Amino acid sequence: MHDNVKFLQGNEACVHGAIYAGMRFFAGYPITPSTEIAELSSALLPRVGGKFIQMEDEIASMAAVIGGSLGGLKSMTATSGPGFSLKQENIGYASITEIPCVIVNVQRGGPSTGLPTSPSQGDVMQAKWGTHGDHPIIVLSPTSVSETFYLTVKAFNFAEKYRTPVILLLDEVIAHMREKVEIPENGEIEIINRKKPTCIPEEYKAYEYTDDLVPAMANFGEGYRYNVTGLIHDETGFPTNSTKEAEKLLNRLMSKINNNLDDILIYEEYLIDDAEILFITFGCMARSTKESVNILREQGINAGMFVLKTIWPFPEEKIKILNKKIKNIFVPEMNLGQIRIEVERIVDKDSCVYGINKANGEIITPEEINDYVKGVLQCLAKL
Amino acid sequence: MHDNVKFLQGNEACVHGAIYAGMRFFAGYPITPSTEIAELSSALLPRVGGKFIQMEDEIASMAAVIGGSLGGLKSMTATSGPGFSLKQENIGYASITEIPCVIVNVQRGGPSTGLPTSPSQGDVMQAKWGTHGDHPIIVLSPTSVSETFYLTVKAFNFAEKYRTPVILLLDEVIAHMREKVEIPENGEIEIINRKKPTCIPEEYKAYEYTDDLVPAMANFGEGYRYNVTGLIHDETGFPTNSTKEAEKLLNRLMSKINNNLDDILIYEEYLIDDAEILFITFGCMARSTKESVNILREQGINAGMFVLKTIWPFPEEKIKILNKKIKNIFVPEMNLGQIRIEVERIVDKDSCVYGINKANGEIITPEEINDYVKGVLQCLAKL
Amino acid sequence: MPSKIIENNFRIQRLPHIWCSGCGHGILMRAIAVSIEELNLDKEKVCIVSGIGCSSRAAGYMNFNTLHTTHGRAIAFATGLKFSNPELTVIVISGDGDASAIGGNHLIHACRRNIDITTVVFNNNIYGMTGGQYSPTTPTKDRATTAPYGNIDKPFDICNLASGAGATYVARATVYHVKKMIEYVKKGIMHKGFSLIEGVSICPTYYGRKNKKGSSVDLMNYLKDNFVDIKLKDKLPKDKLNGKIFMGEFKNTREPEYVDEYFKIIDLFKKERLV
Amino acid sequence: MPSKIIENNFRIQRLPHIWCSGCGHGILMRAIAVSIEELNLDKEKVCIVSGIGCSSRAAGYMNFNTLHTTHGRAIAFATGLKFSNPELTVIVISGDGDASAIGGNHLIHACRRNIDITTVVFNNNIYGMTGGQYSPTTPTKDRATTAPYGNIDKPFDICNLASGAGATYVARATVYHVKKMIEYVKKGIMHKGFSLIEGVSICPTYYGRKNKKGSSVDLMNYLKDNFVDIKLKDKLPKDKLNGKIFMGEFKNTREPEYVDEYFKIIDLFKKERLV
Amino acid sequence: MALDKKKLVINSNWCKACGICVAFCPKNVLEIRDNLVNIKNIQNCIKCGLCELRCPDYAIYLEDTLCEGDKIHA
Amino acid sequence: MALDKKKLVINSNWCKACGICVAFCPKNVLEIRDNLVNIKNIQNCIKCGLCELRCPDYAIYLEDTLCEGDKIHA
Amino acid sequence: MKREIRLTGSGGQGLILAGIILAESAIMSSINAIQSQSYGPEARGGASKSEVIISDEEINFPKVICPDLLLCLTQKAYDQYGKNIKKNGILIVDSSVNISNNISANNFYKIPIIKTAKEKVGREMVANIVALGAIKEVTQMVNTESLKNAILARVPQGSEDLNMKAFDEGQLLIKNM
Amino acid sequence: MKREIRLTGSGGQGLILAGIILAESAIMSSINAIQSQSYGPEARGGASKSEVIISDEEINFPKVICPDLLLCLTQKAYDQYGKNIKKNGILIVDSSVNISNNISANNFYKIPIIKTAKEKVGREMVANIVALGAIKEVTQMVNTESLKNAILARVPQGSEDLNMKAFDEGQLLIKNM
Ligand SMILES: Cc1ncc(C[n+]2csc(CCOP(=O)(O)OP(=O)(O)O)c2C)c(N)n1
Ligand SMILES: Cc1ncc(C[n+]2csc(CCOP(=O)(O)OP(=O)(O)O)c2C)c(N)n1
Ligand code: SF4
Ligand code: SF4
Ligand code: SF4
Ligand code: SF4
Ligand code: SF4
Ligand code: SF4
Ligand SMILES: [Mg+2]
Ligand SMILES: [Mg+2]
Repeated sequence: MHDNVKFLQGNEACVHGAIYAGMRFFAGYPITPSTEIAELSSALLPRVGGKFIQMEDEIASMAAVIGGSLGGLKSMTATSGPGFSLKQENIGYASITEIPCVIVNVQRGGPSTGLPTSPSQGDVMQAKWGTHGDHPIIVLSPTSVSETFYLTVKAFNFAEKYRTPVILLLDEVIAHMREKVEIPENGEIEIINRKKPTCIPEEYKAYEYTDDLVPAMANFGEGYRYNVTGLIHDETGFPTNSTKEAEKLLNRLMSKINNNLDDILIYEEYLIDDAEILFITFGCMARSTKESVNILREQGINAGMFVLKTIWPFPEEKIKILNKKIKNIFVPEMNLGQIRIEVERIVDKDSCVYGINKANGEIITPEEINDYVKGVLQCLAKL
Repeated sequence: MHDNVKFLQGNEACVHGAIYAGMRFFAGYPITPSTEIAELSSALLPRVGGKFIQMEDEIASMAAVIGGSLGGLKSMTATSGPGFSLKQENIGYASITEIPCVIVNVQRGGPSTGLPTSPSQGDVMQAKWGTHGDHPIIVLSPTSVSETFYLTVKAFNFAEKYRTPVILLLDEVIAHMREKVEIPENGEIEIINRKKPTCIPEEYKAYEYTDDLVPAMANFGEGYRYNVTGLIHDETGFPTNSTKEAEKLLNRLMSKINNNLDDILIYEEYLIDDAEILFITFGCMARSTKESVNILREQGINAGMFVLKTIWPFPEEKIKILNKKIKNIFVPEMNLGQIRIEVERIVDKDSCVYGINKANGEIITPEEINDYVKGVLQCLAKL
Repeated sequence: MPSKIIENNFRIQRLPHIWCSGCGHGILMRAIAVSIEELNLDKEKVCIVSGIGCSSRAAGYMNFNTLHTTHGRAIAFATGLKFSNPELTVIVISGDGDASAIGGNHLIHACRRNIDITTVVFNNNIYGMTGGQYSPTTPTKDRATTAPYGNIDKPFDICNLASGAGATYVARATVYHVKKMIEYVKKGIMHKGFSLIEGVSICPTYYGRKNKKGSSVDLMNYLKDNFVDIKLKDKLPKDKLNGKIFMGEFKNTREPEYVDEYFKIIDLFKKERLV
Repeated sequence: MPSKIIENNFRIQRLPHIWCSGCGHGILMRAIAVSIEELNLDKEKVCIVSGIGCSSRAAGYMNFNTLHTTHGRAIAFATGLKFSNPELTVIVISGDGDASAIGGNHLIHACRRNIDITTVVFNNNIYGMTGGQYSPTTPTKDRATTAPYGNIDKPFDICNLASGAGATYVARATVYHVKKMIEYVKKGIMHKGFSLIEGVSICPTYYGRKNKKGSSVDLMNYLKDNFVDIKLKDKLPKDKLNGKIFMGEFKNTREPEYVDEYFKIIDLFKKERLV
Repeated sequence: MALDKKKLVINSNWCKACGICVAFCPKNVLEIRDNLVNIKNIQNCIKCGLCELRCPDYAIYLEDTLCEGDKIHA
Repeated sequence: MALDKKKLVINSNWCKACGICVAFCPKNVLEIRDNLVNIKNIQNCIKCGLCELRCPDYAIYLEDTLCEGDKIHA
Repeated sequence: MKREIRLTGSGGQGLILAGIILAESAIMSSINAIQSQSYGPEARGGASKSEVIISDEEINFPKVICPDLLLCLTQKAYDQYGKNIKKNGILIVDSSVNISNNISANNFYKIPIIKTAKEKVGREMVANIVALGAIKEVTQMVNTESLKNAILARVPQGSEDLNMKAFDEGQLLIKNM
Repeated sequence: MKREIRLTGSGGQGLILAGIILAESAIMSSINAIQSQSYGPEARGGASKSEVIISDEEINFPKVICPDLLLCLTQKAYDQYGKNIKKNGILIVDSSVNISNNISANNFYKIPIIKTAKEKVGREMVANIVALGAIKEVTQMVNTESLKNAILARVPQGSEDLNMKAFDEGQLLIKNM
C-alpha cells in the first residue's frame, strides 16, 4: 500500500484527521468504545511535538481541553455516553466562552452503562440539548472510516472558524471497523486557524461584535490580557447583569452559526431526483440504508436517501425542499426516534414520517429496513 | 393565619410538599437559586426523623439519593442548571435501574454559569434529553407556590408508582416568590408508596415483567437479596448481552410511562371553549400568559390558554385535539423556543406556531406578549 | 461443586466469573466473602456496592444485596444507602481507577466524614476493563496503552491519600498475602467509621503483558518479594527495605461516626417532642 | 487614586470589588498581586484561573490573563493551559468549596502529577457565594445555613490532604499573617511543581454572623490568637499549643515536574528525527 | 489423612489453569496438565489450604469430610 | 516625615469601613468616622504599612513621595 | 383592586422582612398577596428591593411593573428605583435622601424613618417597622390589626414591644405631618 | 462480487490480525475491504471473531450477515458460529474441532492448523498465518503476492521468515489434501 493509504479503524482515522487538522493537545479519560482515540493520540502526539494527557475523569478532560485551546493548541477530547454526560457542563462553558475545541462522542448502547460494547445512535438529542440553557453547537457524524478523517478535519475547521465546540458524533460501528483511508497530502485540504487580533492590546475586545460575529481570539500569553468567564458578559469579556447585553450575546452566539448554514451544513443526496420515498439517515445507518436503497430500486421502488453529515444545526430548509416532492419519509435510526421527531416538525402535514428504530445494541440491516418499508407501502396501497 | 396556612417561597413549598409526600432523605449541594430547598430540608428533616446530607458535589448528591431510596427512604435532591448538567449521568442510572427519586431543577439563566440569579426556562429539553441514551422520564413544572407544594407531592407519587426518577422543573420566579399555601391535613392527599414484593425471596425477580410493567421493589436489607446494575439486565436484574432482553427492557421502561398518560399528564385549560388563539405555556410564564389572556379578552380577542404541568411526557394528543379548532398558537417561553419546537411537530400544517421568546434573564410581561400577539394578528388581517 | 464458603456467599450459577485466568480479583473477592462468613454477619443486611471496572463486576457474583453503580460513584451511592438504613453493613468494592481516578473525590470525602462504610480497593495498577490504560496507581515509567513511552505520572499511595483525607482505619495487603487481607477486611468491617483496605491485585492480561512482567505467578512472586509489613519498618536493616513497599495497618483510630452524630440531632427533637 | 501596586496589577476600573465589607478575600488577592510584582514576573505570561465562588471572582479584578471557569474545575482548566503553553505562570485562585468540595478530585490529582501550577485556596470555612452553607473545612459543631443544628462533618485539613496526595510545596498563612502569605505565594510560584498555599480568610457576612463570631476585626483577632507557626511546634510548651492551628511551610520537596517529564518524551522523537 | 478429615477437591469446570496454586503449594502437590490443574501427589499434601486461599477461580479447595479421599469434580 | 518620604493615602471611594486597619494599626492612628476610615493623628504614624497590607479594599496605602503630606482622595 | 409596592434600601435594613409582613397581613385579611425580592451578589452590596403585590383578585403576573407605592430608605436605592412609579403613586423616602426636582409621584412623603428608629425607638434595626407604620398610615392598604399581628408573628421573641413602638412611631410620622 | 468472511477462535489466536491482513491484501489489489471484530468482556474469555468483507464494488452494510467463508479454530467458536454459513459457503475448521453431522456448508475442510503451526512451523502463535495460507489456497479470493506483502507489513520485525513458512504450510495443507 502507498504510504498515504492506510487501513484504519474509525477511531484511528479520527486521530489522523485531528492531527492533520492541527490537533496538538488531547486530554481524555478511557471509555469503551472510544478508547482507541486516546490510545493512538498518546502514541502519535509526542511525535509531532503535541501533548497528550490522561485526566482523572471526563469533567477534567473537558476542562483541560478548553484550557489547552486557550493556551494556543488545537484541542480535542473523546468519550462515550457516560463520559459525554459528564462533559456537558463544560461543553456549555466552551460554547458561551467561544473557545474552539472538538469533542468526540463514540455512541454506545444506553441509557446509563447500558450495553458498553454495542453500537447505538442514542445521543443525537443529547448532543444538542445535553447542557443547561440555550447554546450554539455544531454536530457532525461520519458514515465511513474515510469520512471520519475528513469530518474530523472539518470539525477542527468549524471549531476554529466559528469559535465553538464541535461535537463529532461517531458510533461504535464506524469507530471500530477498518476501512481504507487515503490520507491527503499536507495542504490538500484547507486548514483553518482561529482569527487572531490585529489591533494593539489596549484596543482588544475579546468578545467584540464584528461583521462575521466571530470575535478575534488571542491565546493567553500572546500579549493581550483579557478575561474569560462563563457568566453572561459584554464585549469586553467581563460579567454583566444587563438584560440587553445578555440578549445581544445570546443572539450573536446563535447567529454566528445560523448565518452560516451554507458553509456548515454537510449532507449527501443519493438517487433523490426521481425518488418516491425518501430515507433520512446518518452515521452507520447510512450504510444499511444505501444498501437498502439499492435493493429497493432493483425491486422497482424508487427510493432515495438524504444523509446528514451535519446533524446540528439541522438542515431544515433542505429537507423542506425535498419534502415538497417526496411525502413518504423513512428515518432508520439506532435509537427510539430522535432524528425522526425533528423531521416530523419540519415536514408538511400531508407527509408521513416513519421511524425504523432499534435500540437493542444491534445494527439495523438492509433487510429489516426493506421489510418495514414494503410493509408500509403495501398498507398504503390498500388505502 | 391558621397553622396550615403558610406564606412561603416556592422553594420552601417544595420542601413542605416533599415532607408531606414522605421524603425522609435529602442529599444536595448548594446552588443558586435552589439553595433554600437544601437549607429548609436540613432544618426540617431531623424533626421528622429524616436525614439530610450535603454531599461534596452534585454527582455525589444524585448518587446518594439513589442509594438512599434503595435503602428505603423517599429521597430527593435539588439543584440548578450547572448542577443539573452534572447529575445527568446518574439520572440515567436511576431511570434504567428504576429507583424512585425526585430531582428538583430550579432553572436559572444559562448557558454555563450564565445569569445565576436570573430566571429562565432554558432546561426544558435538557430535562428530557440531558443524559445519554433513550430513557423514560417524567417532568413536572408548577406555576405557583401552592402548586409547587402539590406537584412535589405528585412527583413523589409518580416516582414511587412508576419507579422512575421524576424531575420537578421550577424556575427562579416561582422558586423565590412568596405566596399563600394551604398545607392539607395528613391524609387529605393520597400518598403512594412503592409496591413491595409479596412473594418469598427465592421467587423474587427484581425486574419482573408484570401486567402494570412496574416491578415490585424490595428495599435493600428487607430479606430480598438482589442485584441492581446500570447495564442492560434481564428480569432477574443481572446483566445480559441479549438483544432480545435489551429490547424488552427498553420497551417496558418506555411503556410503563406511555401506557399511563391519563394518570401522568397534568394540565390546565383556561378559556379554551371559544378561543380563537391559543397559548401553550408552563411555569412562571403561565402567570404572565393568564394576565395576557384576560387583557386580550377585555380587548375583544378570544384568547385561551393551555398550561402544561406535566411537560414530559408531552400531552401530544390533547394538543392535537385543541389544534383541530385553534390554528394560531403562541408559545411564550423564557428560552429560545424549546416547547415551541415540540408543538410545531404536533400541530397540523395549516396551523401557525409563534414563539414569544426571551432568554436574557427577564420574565416576559403580559404587555410584551400582547404586543407580539397583536402584531401577528394585524399582520394576518392584512393577508 | 463449589466449596461451602463459595456456596454460602456467591451466586454460584453465575460462576465462573468473567475475569481472566490468573486475575487477582477473584482472590480478593473470596477474601471478602471469607471475612463476612467469619464475622457471622446477617447476610440479608450485607450490601456490596461497586462502580464500573473489572473489579466492580464482583458485585454481580456475591450473594448479598448488590449494587453495581456508575464509574467512580460507588462510595457516594453507598453513603446514601448507609445513611438511609444504618442497619446495613455496607461494603464498597472498587478498582484503582474507579476509586482513585474518577472517584477520588467521593473517596476523600467519605474518609473525611468518617461514615461507617468499608471500602476495599482492588488495585491492579491499571484500568483493566477498558484494556490497559494507566491509572493513578500505575508506577512511574511503567507502560500502558495510553503510556506507550512510559508513564510520567507519579502514582498515588492510596493509603496515604485516605489517611490524609481523614479515614480512621487504613490497611493494605496483597493477593499474595491473603490471610492478612482477610484480617484487615474483618477489622475494617468491625471498625465503626470509614475504613479503607487496599488489596493489591494483579492483572496479567494488561498490566503484566504490557510491562513484560510475566505470568500471574510471576506477578504473585513480585508481590511476595516486594511487600513488607510496616511493623518491620524499624526492625529490618535499611538495605533490606530498599525499593520495598509497605503493607499492614497504617491507621486505626476511633472518631465520631457520621450516622451516629446525625442521630444525635434527630434525638434532640425526639426528646423535645417527648417532653 | 489607587496605590502603585494596585494600579499595576488590577483592573482598577472594576474596583472596588463586590466583596463585603471586611471580607478577607481582598487581603489575599492583594497578597498575590504583591507576590507577582515582587517576583517581577512578565505580566503578559501570568494567568489567573479560578472557579466559582466569592473567592473565584478575584480573576475578574486582576490585570493578567484571567480565566473564570466552572465550579470546582479551575485546576483542571489550569492543567490544560499550563501543559499547552508551559511558558505561562499559572496561578489558581479557588475557595474552600471550589477546591476541596466539588473540586477535590482535581486538586489531589494535580498534587499527584506535580504539574507546575500554584494554587491559592481562599479558605473562609464556608460557601460564601451561595449564602453560608457548610463547606468541607467548616469546623465541626459550627453553624451554617445547611447545618442549623451544628455541623457534624469533620473538616479537611487542606494542607494535609494536599501533602497526602503528593503536592511538593504546601504552606498555610492567614489574612492576619499577610507577610507570611506573600512569602509563601512567592515561594510557591518559584517552586517547580505543584504548590498549594492555603490562605485562611474570613467571611464576616455568613460564617461570622451565623456563628456569632463578631465583626471582621473579631475574626482577624481569632486568626491572630489561634494560628501558630509550625516551626514553634516543638519549641512552645504543650499547653500553649492547645487548640491551636499550625501555619507555615509544611512541605517543600523537589520532584520531577509533569511538563518537564513530558518534554523528555517529545525530545526522544526530536532527537530521532535529527539523526 | 484420617488425621484432619479434610480432602482436597478440584472443580475443573472453573479452573482456568493460571498455575497460581501450583506455584505456591508448599509441598509441590499440584501441576498443570492438559490445561487444567491436576493433583500429582496427594500424599505430600499437608492440607494447608494455601491453594484454596489463592485460587482466583475457587476451583480448588479443602472439604471437611469423614471418610472419602481427595477427589476431582469434572 | 521627611525621613522616609512616604505618605499615608486614603481612597475613600473604596473604603467599606470594615475597621480592620483601625484595629490593627500599631499606633492607633486611624478611626472610623461617618462610616469611613479617617486619619485621626497622622503624627503617630510610623509608616509601617500594616494598614495597607490588611485593607481588603485597597483604600489605604503608603505612597512614595518627595514632599506632599498625607492626603485623602474623596 | 391591585396594588404594587416596592420597598428599597440597602442590604441589612430588613426590607425583605417588611415586605413579607406586609403581604402576610394582607393574607390574614383574606386578601391575596405575593412577595418577591432581588437576589444575587448585587443584593449584597448595592441597593436591595422587596416587592409586594396585594389584590382582592387572583394575582397573575407576579412582578411589580410600576409601583403604586415606593419606599426608598437610601440615596442609592432612590437613585436606582426612584424614577419608576405610577402617576398617582405614593413615594416615601427617608429624610436622608436627596430628591431630584422632577418627581413623578403626586404624593410624596419625606420623613425621618431611620432617625426615628435610631433615636425615638432606640434601635436603627427597626427602621423597617417604622416604615411599615408610615406605609399603613399613608395607604390604609391593610388592616392595622392584621399588620400588627403579622409583625408580632415574625419578629424575634422578646422584641415585640420594641417593634410595636416602632410601628406606632411610624404611624405618628404621618399623623403628625 | 462480494465475499463475507468470518474468522473465529479464542482471544489470543491472532484472528483479528489475520482479518486485517486479509483485508489489506485485498486493498493492495485495489479491491474494497472492511474488517470488524467482536468487542467487550466476551472478547476476553469466550469465542472471538474477526470479520472481513471483500468486494469489487462499494461495500455499504459493513457487517457480515452470513459468511461465504467461515474459519473456526476452536470448539467453542464452532459451537457458537458454526451454524451460520451460506449454502455454498466454505467451512474450514481446525482438526481439534468436532463437527456436528448436519453441516450446512457444501465445502468443508478439517485441517490441522494449530498442530501445523506448533509442530511444523514451531510456534503455535502463527496458527493465524497458517490459516491465511489455507484460506488463500481454498478461495483464491486474494492475490498471493498481496497477501504475502500484507503479512510482511504487519508481523513483528524478525519474524518474517517464520510467518512466510507458516503461510506456505497453510497452503500446503490444502494442496496436499
Ligand atoms: C463515566 C465513565 N467513564 C469511563 C468509563 C469506562 N471505564 C470503565 S471501567 C474503567 C476503569 C476501570 O479501572 P479500575 O477501576 O482500576 O478497575 P479494573 O478494571 O482495573 O479492575 C473505565 C475507565 C465508564 N464506564 N464510565
Ligand atoms: C456545578 C455548580 N454547583 C454549585 C454551584 C453553586 N456555587 C457557587 S459558588 C459555591 C460555593 C463557593 O464556596 P467557596 O468555593 O468556598 O467560595 P467562597 O464563596 O466561600 O469564597 C457554590 C456551591 C455552581 N455555581 N456550580
Ligand atoms: S483485564 Fe486484568 S483486571 Fe480485568 S479480568 Fe483480566 S486480568 Fe483481571
Ligand atoms: S459573603 Fe463572605 S466570602 Fe463572600 S464576599 Fe461576603 S464576606 Fe466575603
Ligand atoms: S489456582 Fe485455581 S484456577 Fe489457577 S490453576 Fe489452580 S485451581 Fe486452576
Ligand atoms: S492444601 Fe496446601 S499442600 Fe495441599 S495442595 Fe493445597 S497448597 Fe498444597
Ligand atoms: S481596612 Fe480598608 S476598607 Fe477597612 S476601614 Fe480601613 S481603609 Fe476602610
Ligand atoms: S502605616 Fe502603620 S502606623 Fe501608619 S496608619 Fe498604617 S498601620 Fe498605622
Ligand atoms: Mg484497576
Ligand atoms: Mg469558602
